[in-house]
Amino acid sequence: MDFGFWLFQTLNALQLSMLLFLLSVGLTVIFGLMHFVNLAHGALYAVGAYVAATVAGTVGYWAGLITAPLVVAELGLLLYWLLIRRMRQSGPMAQVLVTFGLIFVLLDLTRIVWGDIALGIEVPQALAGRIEIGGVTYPVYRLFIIALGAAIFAALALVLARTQIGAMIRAGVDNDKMAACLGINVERLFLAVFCVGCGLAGLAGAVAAPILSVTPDMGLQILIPTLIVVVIGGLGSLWGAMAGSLIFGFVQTFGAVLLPGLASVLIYALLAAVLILRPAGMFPARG
Amino acid sequence: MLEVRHLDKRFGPIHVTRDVSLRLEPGERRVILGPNGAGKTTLFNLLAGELAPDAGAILLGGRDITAAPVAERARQGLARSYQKNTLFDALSVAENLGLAAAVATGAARSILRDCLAMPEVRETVREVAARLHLSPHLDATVSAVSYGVRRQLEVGLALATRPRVILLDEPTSGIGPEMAHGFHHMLASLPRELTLLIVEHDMDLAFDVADRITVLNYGEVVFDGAPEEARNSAMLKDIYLGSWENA
Amino acid sequence: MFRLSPLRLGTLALLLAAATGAAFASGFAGLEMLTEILILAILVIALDMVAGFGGMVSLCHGALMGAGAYAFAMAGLSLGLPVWAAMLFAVLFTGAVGWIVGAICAGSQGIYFIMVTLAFGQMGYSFVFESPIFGGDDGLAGLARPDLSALGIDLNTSRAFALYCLAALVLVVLAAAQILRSGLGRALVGIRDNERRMRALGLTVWRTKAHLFGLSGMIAGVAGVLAAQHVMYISPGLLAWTVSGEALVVVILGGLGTFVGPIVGAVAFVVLRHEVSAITPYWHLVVGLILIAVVMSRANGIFGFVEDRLSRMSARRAARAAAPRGEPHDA
Amino acid sequence: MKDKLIGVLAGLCAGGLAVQAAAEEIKVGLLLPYSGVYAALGNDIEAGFRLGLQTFAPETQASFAIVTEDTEVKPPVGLAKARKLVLDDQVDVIAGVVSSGVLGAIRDFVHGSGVPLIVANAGNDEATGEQCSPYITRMSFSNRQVNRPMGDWLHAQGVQKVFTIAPDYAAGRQMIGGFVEGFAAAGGDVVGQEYTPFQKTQDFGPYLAKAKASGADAVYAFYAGGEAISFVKQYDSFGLKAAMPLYGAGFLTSPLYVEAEGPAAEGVIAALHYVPTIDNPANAAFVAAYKAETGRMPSEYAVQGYDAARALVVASATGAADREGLARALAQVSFDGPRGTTAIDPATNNIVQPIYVYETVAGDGGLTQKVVAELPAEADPANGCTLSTTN
Repeated sequence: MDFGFWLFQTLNALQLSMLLFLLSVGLTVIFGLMHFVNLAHGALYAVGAYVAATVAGTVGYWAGLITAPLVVAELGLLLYWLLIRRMRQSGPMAQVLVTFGLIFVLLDLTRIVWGDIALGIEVPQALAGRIEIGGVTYPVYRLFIIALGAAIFAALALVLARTQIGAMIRAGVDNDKMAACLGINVERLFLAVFCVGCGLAGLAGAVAAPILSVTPDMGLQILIPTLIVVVIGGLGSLWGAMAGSLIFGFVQTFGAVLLPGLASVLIYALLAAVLILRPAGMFPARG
Repeated sequence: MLEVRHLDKRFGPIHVTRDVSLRLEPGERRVILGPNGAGKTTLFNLLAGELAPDAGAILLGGRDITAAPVAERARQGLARSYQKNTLFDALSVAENLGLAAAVATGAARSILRDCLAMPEVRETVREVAARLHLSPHLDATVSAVSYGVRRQLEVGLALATRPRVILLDEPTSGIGPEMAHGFHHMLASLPRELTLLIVEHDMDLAFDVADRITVLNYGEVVFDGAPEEARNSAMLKDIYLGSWENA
Repeated sequence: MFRLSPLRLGTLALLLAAATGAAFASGFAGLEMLTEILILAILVIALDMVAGFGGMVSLCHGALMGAGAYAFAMAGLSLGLPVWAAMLFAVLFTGAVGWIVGAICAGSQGIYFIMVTLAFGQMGYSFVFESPIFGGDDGLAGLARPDLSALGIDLNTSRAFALYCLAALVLVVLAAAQILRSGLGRALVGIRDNERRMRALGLTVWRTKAHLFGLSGMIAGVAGVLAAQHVMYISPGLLAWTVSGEALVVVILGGLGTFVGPIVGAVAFVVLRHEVSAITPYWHLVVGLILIAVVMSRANGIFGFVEDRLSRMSARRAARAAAPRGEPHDA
Repeated sequence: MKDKLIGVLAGLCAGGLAVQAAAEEIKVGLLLPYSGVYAALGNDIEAGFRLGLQTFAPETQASFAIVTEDTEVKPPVGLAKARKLVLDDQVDVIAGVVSSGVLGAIRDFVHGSGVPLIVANAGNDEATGEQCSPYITRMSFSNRQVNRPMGDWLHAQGVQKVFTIAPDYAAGRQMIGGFVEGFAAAGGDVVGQEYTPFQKTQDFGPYLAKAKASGADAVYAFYAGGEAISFVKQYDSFGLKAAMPLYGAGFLTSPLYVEAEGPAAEGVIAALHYVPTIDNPANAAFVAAYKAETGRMPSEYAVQGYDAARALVVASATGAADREGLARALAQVSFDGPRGTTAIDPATNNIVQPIYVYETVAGDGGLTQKVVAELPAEADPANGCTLSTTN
């Protein structure tokens, strides 16, 4: 187990982290702004993967990669108008339950539409194959995931820090009543953030589809890791989502290599420790 | 009975409590005056343990309680009321008082007996209700009674714990002057061994009960003396007339 | 504050009569369904105690039930304890686990509490799933039901077992009523309503929460033991977070914090699932939609809705009779 | 329930029409997952089973009614449904059971109640080993059976050092155990083993890196369903296939989901008891009929259902119609089916069948299975099963 081996595993950890980041960032920003935890976020990821698989099978991979986030964002729009908007003032339990019900509904809808047999799509030609970095041959597609995650992170960080809408979101996360007083159309802001968050979940599904199998329960499988990332990082914070994703990715990957069998208990123990020592996560959105 | 030594508290750059020292004798009725933002409620939160001071000490009956948690201070006999009603809104008035009495007697830790049905708890509820004119409302849910009744109950909860020292945070805020005077009359009639520390916004009301008056401004004690002295103090008038510059 | 109103007592009596009747009148399928309802009812009473009366919305009660089931199994299979001792051990063990979880989570509020309990539940699930001594994904078989042949009862028949579960449910209802009516239970409702004030009155809030969570854990442990004895087989699926989620669904369906409601919810849920799954394999879809509809309706579940209507009716009647006081709205 | 109703109606009609024939009606409970991760397997087995009954029913006097129950792949649910089938529906025979967990859960009940169970998938070795029962007959495979001959064969191909990988649960360990037993007996060397968290592993990268670093000649793997798809694709994407060929238990590249794996599955060589390209007349007839019925190629799951139905027909043709008689007759079943000569070993009630080594290759209409070798049928050792002495 030489340097190449560890570099290889580091890339694996990064790839997993970035995939989780795409999922968790939407969840966490929605929470930070709206105090709404969407348990159906994983189900939206599954829908994204299915849409990508369907479109990729007929039109092509890139069309799928673009369509999936758009379709899931539309779905988010629909959910927002039907459910989320009315649940904003309800307690956390009501929100958890409605989105729990939504998991059931979306799970069975994907089964009805796409069936029970797992689907898969091919890595696009442009990203197929492997390249050599630091003496390691690594799949190009996985590097693409890492780059995409980093790019989305940079873009979101830039939007939050430099643009007017970013300032509005920051104000909203800080104090939504105050933001409303400042004349920000909070409702429209929520809608926009919710749809973007859902779209990112769809994007994550589309990105994951070529390396994983697309199955109805993939949303349930990814939900718990995503929640762990969000809680470790601190609900509502972009940097927290990134930090949580990296922690999860590295603990999971290196745990699997160094302490096989203990990897998942390890991550829960870490989560419990974080919750006890820093109940609001490592990078809480507000003081 | 209650002693505060050089208490200090900052919120970031804002210095909300500056070197405050107080000393209350047993049975003393002390009123704290001061304009909005003078740090009165912060001082109460420090005393009750809901905030931790940056420096200084708090002693209750000679015992240092600076580091004691809220519940521990309450068990030592330090009760408080809140400026904004902090009641059990879904419960009845009797249940509110009963809970307070039950917590104080330790009955609320029993797994075998209904604390609300215990004779000593019922006795306390009856007594406090009679003193605060709450008896007609005992069975009504808090959310259904008038603001004035709720204000009374706010103090009733503190009384029902049978404390040695009570911190009352603007007990008459939001109620009419007539009722407020009646309320102060009730305070004056409380058993003499009870020590009271009252935050009051209205200077005139303060003179109803105060043995001694302390004035806070910008987190600092700017006056400490007998009510008559306070009545004649030009500085107090300035503060209350809003001449903030010379404080 | 918790009170056994005439409506609640009446409903309980009705449910008891119905369950007894069903236990003697039903065939095999009916008895199996009845047993399922009874065990679920015990679990959701445990959950309603903390969630409805204490405001502690737990997403780890499925895991607590699973802990009870595994503790029972391990006590019998590995420690070789006789079945009654194993049952007692399992209930105490689950209580201890519940106490620890409650103590640790006591400081968390709202969504954080939900997340922390979810994390603990999943930790337990992973632990059981990945530890070879628990049989991993394949579970453990060969669990015993208690031997009541001395009383002339054969618990291996469905009817006797259903009645045995019914007896357990009655005991649990009595115990839960006693706990909620005790000082500890009153203090819990006080915490739910106003935690800050309870602290200011001198209550060590975390300890009350931990005690109640421990007691609730013991009841969940009873459900776990019965579930293990019912199927005579356990697998990690018992601890999955979706079980906790479903338990919460049942509580909401019946009426949070209404004591009787969750039992009604258990009946409704099991019957609904049974009927819908007989029509379509996509029963999750139907149950999900119903759940969303119930929560969105803002009524407090089936029983909460009935209770609310009746109390409004009696209030109107009282107003018409010009009586000075109406029935206070209670939780 | 719908199926049940139809079944009962069919039964009533049959009963009404055929009073004079006094034909025995055998009530079959199909215990399969219709929801959860194995729903697709349940559907394939049921389709195969119904086709089998339809095809072979003329060979017996008896008529059949089917009741279906969904196990949801949850052992407690499976047991509850098994009890319902036996005690409420009063079925004469149960067929199905996909997951070994469900089989483990219902085993004691089935054995105790004396209802014959035809296992149509679950392969845990104990079910026909130490946990065997005169009432449990397996028409699918056992984990060991599929893999052990492959160990021998692989060594004969010149592979000296292998790295094994499988999900961490009983079936995974038994599959790999069977292979290692054969491989080690032939003189091969296992240089590394990994067991990944079952149904929780989505990224196999960390494990594949270890496999690569192990210096093995080849990797031997067992995965099924969604995990198989992820594994095969990721194995290919890391470029391991060229340096270390991938072998495995045939579920890895099952026709049911090989299309989802795409080109990544090409060249993977695996052992299984059935592939649709087996060249014999019975299989040709089966494949044609199955395709006509469902529009899909049959999977190994479909053939297990098909053969389970056929075994039931063969058993009932002996005149057995009650539980006891059927159980006894099932243990004697033998026929030439799509998998070649298929028989029940009376010592364990497990199936004895040839094992096919096949390579997944690109064909005209997508990926297909090229049979590389047919390994002779080999009965599992009794392994603590005392059936032959008690019977």
